[in-house]
Amino acid sequence: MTLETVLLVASALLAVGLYGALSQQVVVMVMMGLELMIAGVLLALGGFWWFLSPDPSGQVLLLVVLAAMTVEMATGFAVATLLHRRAGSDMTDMATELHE
Amino acid sequence: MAEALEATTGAAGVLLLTFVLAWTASASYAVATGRSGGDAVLHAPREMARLLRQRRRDTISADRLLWRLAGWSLLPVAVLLVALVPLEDAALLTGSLGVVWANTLDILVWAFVWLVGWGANSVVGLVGGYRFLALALAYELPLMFALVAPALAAGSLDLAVVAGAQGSLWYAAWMPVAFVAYLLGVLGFSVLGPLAAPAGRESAEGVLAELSGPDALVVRAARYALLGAGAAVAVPLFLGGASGPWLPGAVWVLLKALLLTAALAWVAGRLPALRVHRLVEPLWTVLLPLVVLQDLVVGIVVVAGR
Amino acid sequence: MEMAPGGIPLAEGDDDRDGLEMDVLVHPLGPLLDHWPGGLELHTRLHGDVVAHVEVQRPASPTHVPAAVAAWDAVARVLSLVGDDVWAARARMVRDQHPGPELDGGGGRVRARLARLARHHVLPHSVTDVLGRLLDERIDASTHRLDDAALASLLEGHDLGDVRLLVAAHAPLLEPSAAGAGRG
Amino acid sequence: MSTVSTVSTVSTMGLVDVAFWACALVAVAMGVLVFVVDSMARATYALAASFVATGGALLLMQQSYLGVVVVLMMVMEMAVMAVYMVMFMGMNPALMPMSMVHSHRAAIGVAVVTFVALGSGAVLVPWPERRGSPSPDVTEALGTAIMESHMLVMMVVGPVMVATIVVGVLLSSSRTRYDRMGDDLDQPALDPPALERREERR
Repeated sequence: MTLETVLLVASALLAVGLYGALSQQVVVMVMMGLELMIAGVLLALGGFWWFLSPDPSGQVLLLVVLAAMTVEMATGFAVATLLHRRAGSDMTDMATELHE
Repeated sequence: MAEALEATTGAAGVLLLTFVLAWTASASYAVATGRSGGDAVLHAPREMARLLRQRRRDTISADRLLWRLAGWSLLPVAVLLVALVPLEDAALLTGSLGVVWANTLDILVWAFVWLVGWGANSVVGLVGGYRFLALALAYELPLMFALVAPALAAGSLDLAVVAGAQGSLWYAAWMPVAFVAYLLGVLGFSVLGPLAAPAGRESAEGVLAELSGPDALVVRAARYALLGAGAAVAVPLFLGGASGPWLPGAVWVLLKALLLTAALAWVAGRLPALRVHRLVEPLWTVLLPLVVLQDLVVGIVVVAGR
Repeated sequence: MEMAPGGIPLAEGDDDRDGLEMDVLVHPLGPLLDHWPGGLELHTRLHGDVVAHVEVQRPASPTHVPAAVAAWDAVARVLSLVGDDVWAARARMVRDQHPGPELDGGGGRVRARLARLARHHVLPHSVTDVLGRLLDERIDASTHRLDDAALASLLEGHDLGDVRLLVAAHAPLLEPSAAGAGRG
Repeated sequence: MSTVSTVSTVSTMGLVDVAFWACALVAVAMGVLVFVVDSMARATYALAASFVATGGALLLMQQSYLGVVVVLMMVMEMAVMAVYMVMFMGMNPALMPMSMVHSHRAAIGVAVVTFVALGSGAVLVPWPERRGSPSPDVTEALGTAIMESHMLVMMVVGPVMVATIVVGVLLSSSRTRYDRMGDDLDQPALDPPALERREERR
């Protein structure tokens, strides 16, 4: 386990998440892609912290990323529910049409 | 080599303890629901024999992988919870974050109970799963804040340290709200007693409805094992851990765990199951603020005592 | 496209209170179910766990049970359904003693328990209400029958669990009368 | 579990390596499975497994508290997410497999390019040497940091979380307390709101 391998795994997670966020049609699946990306970021930050400068401030940053993740999810679900009520749709494409 | 042997005997001990706790819980629950003493004690082995011989029955288009996986994972969660409990001064799984691990394990129950309901592809199972999650959100937050109180008072998340920090005055005595909230959470994640609505009889046993044979056996056993495991974790958290006169510490831990298991299971068996919407509102609007207030009181006591 | 893999129709959406997809389910209740009047069948449409639409199908042949026995049986069933086994057993004991409207001690205690459960909202108000009237014989079970439409409108809009409790409580009023036996 | 994180890193390097690669493999494989499996329940729980493995990797880097919290939060979140999947998916893909993707190839292309760019960066950049060493109790150090030197961070995160709860409830609920308890909030709450009774009240 070195910084390079940790970062490699983190970028793999990020790439998979990016694929999902770009390709999925259902809002909840898009959010799963985003979640995977954030997991990648979390792992990379954890790696940087452990292998570069293991002081407490880095951990605080990780905690903030984790908090951002929950905010993203909660708001995302709320917006998805709202969209669903308004348009009866859960697809990102249809949400765009709604905008037009 | 000696280390490996010690770990093996430790693991065997934890398995045995989980088994005994589950049996105690089941017998006490059976007594509370009106069975006679001997009948109640034999209830568990009888059910075991019956369910082991029962033919497995499947539902149409069930997600068998997730369904079975979830059902068989509940019992290991209970075993891991018991493994966290420090017997004398160390547990099988020691660590500085015992309290957080206990919380994480009880969260795993969320995933498994929901999947047991969902996986069967049956209406009552799904309804049970929905009910469980609604109830879980409501009991989990008071439970989490209840876990904060002893950790705050002891200044540590290590269960052994929390147990050791209680002198003659157990945390259960001066943190009654946290203790009650914790026990309610235990009933919640073992889906028993007043919080049994997700497996309620009025919804044909909800998440348990379609289980049969050995699958039904492990899930039913896991409910009692989880109750026993939750009670066992309460011993270092609220009941002074190994402290007690005359007897060795480990015996005290076992004794307290068994007594609390029996008492909790008896109370759970006596109370009717409450409908979910009857529970959710008081849990959110009454119990949660009370537990936060309890944490505040504990915080003030800790700061004042410095 | 056939939307019924394995012969079970897929869940769909409906214009219901939550407006969500995939929570409309078709679910039969009965004819053989624990704590359920024998032979009664309900074909329900559920929104999540709320019963939105009920179609009733009844057994053809009436059974002749004395009103008081039927009422105490209903009490025992309701108590069993909420998991109150000790008191359910006591209610069954009262039933087996062929009770009349004048109560001995056992019946009185069960009724006190019912009142307590009602006060704490363990049981829906309508359930304890109808049980009380049946026990007092303020409803005559032989004339006050619930026909299919009345039963459906009674149950629709309630949670699946409450529906079980309501059916158990109204069971004495559901028996087909001799006149209606042929309807099916 | 937590014993792993206390294993000294020098003497058992091999074991930690094996554990790390196992976690890494599970995390990425489960992440891929999220978008491969037909069933939404399987997708959510694959994501949960991926997160548990990520948490495991964090545990191996001695960040026990964050590792545990990642596992705790994500399992909870995925259990709730499964309900959202049931609510929002038009049909049940568990029973009727179908593809719900758009611009599939482009997305794969972007993902591969991203992985190559980030991955080569990770391998090729000459990372500096480690400065300082972790405090003996990382969890305690983190707690002290939050409550002392970095208190401002927590003071911001707290209100943001509360705001999220309020926003989430406001956006997503169609019923308000006026629906439940009447215009003057003085009627007994209707839960679950019986359909006809609700209409009567309107």
